[in-house]
Amino acid sequence: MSVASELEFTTSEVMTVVASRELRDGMTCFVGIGLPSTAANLARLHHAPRLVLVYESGTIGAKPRRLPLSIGDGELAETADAVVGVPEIFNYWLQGGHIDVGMLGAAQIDRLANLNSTVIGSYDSPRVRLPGAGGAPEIAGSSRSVIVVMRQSRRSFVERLDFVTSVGFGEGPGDRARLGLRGRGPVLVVTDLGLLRPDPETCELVLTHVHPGVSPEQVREATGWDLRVADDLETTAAPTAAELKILRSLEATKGADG
Amino acid sequence: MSVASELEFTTSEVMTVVASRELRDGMTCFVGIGLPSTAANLARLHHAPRLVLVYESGTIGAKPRRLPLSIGDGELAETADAVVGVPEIFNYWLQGGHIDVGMLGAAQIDRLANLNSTVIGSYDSPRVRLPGAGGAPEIAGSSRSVIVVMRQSRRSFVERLDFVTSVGFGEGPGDRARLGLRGRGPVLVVTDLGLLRPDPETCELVLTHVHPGVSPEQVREATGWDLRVADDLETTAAPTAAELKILRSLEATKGADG
Amino acid sequence: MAEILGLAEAVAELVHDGDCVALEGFTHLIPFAAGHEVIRQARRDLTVARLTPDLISDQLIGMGCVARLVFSWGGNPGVGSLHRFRDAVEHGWPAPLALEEHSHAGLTNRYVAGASGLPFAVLRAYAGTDLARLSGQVAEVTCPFTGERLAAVPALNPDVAIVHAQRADGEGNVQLWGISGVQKEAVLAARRSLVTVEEVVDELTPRPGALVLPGWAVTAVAVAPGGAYPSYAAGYYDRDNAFYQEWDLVSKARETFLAWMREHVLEPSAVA
Amino acid sequence: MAEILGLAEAVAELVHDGDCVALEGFTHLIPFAAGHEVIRQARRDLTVARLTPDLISDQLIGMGCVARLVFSWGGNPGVGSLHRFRDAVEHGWPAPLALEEHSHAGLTNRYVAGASGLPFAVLRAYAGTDLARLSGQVAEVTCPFTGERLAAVPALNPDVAIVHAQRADGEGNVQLWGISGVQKEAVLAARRSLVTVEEVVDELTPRPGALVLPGWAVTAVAVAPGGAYPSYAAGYYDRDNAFYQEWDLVSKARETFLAWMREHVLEPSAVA
Repeated sequence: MSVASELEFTTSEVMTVVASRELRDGMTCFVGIGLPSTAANLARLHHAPRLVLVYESGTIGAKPRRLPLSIGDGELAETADAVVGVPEIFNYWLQGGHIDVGMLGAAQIDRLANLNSTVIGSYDSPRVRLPGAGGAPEIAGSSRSVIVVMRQSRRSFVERLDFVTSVGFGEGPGDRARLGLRGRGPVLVVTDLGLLRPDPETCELVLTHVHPGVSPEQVREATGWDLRVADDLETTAAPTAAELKILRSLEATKGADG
Repeated sequence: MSVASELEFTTSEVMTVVASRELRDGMTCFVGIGLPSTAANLARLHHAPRLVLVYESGTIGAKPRRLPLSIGDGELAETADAVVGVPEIFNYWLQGGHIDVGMLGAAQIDRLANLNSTVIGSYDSPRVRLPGAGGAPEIAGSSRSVIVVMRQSRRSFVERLDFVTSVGFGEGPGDRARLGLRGRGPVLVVTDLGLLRPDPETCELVLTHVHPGVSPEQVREATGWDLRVADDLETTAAPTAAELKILRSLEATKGADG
Repeated sequence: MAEILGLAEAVAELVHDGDCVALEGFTHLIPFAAGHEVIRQARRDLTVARLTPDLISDQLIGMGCVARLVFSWGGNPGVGSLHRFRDAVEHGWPAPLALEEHSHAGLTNRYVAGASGLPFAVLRAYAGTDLARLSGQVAEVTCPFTGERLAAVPALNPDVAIVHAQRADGEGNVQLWGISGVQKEAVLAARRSLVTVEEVVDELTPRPGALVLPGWAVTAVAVAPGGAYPSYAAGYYDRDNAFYQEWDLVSKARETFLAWMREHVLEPSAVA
Repeated sequence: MAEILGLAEAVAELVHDGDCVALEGFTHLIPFAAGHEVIRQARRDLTVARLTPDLISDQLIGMGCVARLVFSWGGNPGVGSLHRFRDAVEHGWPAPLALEEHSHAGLTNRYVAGASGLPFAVLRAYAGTDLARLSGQVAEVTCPFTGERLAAVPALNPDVAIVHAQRADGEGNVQLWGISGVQKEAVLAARRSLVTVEEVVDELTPRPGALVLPGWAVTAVAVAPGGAYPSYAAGYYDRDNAFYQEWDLVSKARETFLAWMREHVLEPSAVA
């Protein structure tokens, strides 16, 4: 296997690979479409063959041979252990507490890992109307843990969300319990620049890792608040040749017909 | 076809036949086991080929070729249009308002057609512990109309129930609405002696028909309250040869293996 | 027993101006043919309910049929924005669009309550989000046993539900398999229902994963082969992913959108 | 992934004295073999939850395993009374039996709430009946939108759920078809679950009407061929209706009951 740092990879690839490493064998993962789905399938093919992929379309244990374009591609139903209705997937499987990790993206995140995927600007006359909540609020609420994956910039990592679609840590420690949210919330934010984790005491996101070649100043620069950097800041292991090979062959199948 | 009155039949047969006549083609009928199931299948085979039989086991549109012994015989599932779970049958199909008529039996009935199928005697130290509610309370509450079928005696037609398992007209006019029960309640009580229907104003059960050879005095004698008799008391048409023939061949199949 | 009608006739009979119309199908079995017929018949002032308003909703909105959208995720799945939806929300074109916005779980449970004959449903949701504050559509209830506070959403009982399924028999019994979304709930919650199907067959042979909606619980069935295209009908045809990507371009500008609708929906005979 | 265990081992590991044990199976797929193993292991002080306590419950009660019964209909379906159940309630033999009594809809929705991670469920039920007054198990809630008053029942989350199914694969994925009752809800609501199956197969080929419980949502699977007898397992064997009728005689007197249990359950090797 080549030494990782000698390989070339895109920022999207490093995000996907790093996110996939957090998914361990035997976990149940509630998968959104796009990068989370790619990361989950990479994990399944690379190091977690028994990772259970649950899509909100009702497919439980999907093992797609090609990357789906939507969360409801036929490929997911055909390869799933079980296909259930949408009421069941949300009520029994997610709210019922059977999901280990939910992966979410968003348009904006704040320092307490709350997420906005609804509007940029005011709700009543938005500058950008985004798709909206989908399954995110309950994935954020009821999964045992949450991983957020999104590109980092001052526009997306903001001091104050334009709209709170999904709760990370609310207004701070104790808020999740007060709100009746049963999962422990975001444990990790994966960006194109590095990794952020909540401080165990304040819940504030702290930069714990930078990706190879990225400086902490660059990350602070791309953050809309005064980002804390961990004392023992580390560098993420770059994608390996094996990870990139699987990822690229997966990407090549995206949305392809059977 | 023979003249009905020339035929011999049992009290059980006349109850079943008369009950079956109330079930009309295209209706949806929530069927309990025993006599209601026999009556519903007789109706289906005699005059209502599109009568929809719904059993609480989750079989919708069952068309059994032999009489089931339980509400969950394999025969019911094999011949049904759809088999659904018990939560769905009660929540979507019964509570959701899709049942035209529910047929119920009971150990006791009072003059307002409330039913007891729980205990004889006191609840805490009963003389007879009966099976209990099953689906009856919600069948009584949510079916558009209810037909009660039971043998008539002073022990079963009582001034005061030992326990209210299912509501007919509660304590009188307006009570069903007050209690939030959406169906219109019992429209008919079929006994081995005759037919009783609720008075439109008082909701009290009134004897409207006697079976052939039964006198109104006999029925009053078999009733634990001062039973009102309709001014225009009629006699039910006796079972026809065709009805009896189908009924008897049905009964011969009861609980038989496939 | 469901009536088996022509699609135009069924829409004319069942869908009226001002109705609340649920169009369901979660990525799979989206009722495009029926939606196009609604557009051709120029229905106005509709409240459209749909978990995932996507291309069919974009088309209905852009053609001015929709006054209010009840939804939980409005995008072009895997591609990006819905441009006609955004244009209506951001610029009021062709008409202002009122929004009644939920999470998937919230809107799903509104249908479940509707199908269950209950006035509301209870779920763990909305707490701490701005979604709870958008409308009178979310309230709080307290568990009478534990004292816990939970979210309540009101039942949704559409005037009419429109869904697409693989097939029906002559009695209007409908068989549907694969990803089934909230279609059963939408049909059972609605006052009237229209199911379009790929075909009517003599007998519905049992199939793995299939659910059956009895004909007596459906108002009308209309045959519409290819009626879910460009989404898919498992066992009949695949999703046309290229179409979804192409729609991004077609729908970006009002003019190209209108031209496309004219050519492909309003005057379909012109394109065979 | 579910562990695949021997039946005796599975019951020893999963069912403890004092547990709340849901035994489900609505006429079909009743877990008799597992219930007999509970009797052989002489579990005591159990709370047994079961919509339709029938012969297996009669046996558990008569053998003194059960302190409390959570149920909605206790009879011998199509035959009559459950004599051991009645003897316990009417005469306290072999021990007093506490009852927690519901309607089917009420108890079903207690499982649904349990499976849904909610503390309670809402339904139209109980109003006007004496069932509402029996225990603290029914309360009233008011719809925050319409003001209507409805019944609430508390979630039921058993310590362990035991169900029987047709088959499983080597990963413990369970496939079950035919009348499915509340088995899925009981398993998902419970802290632990045991599924007995007719057989373990290499691959679960899809079947019409089958549901699959993923192995990771089940604690243990045990092979118990004929494990639902004298109830039935669709595709494997029919219900032994004669046995149900015969049970009426066997169970009427304490002595004949005990003799039968000794011969057929406690010392099963004696009868091959």
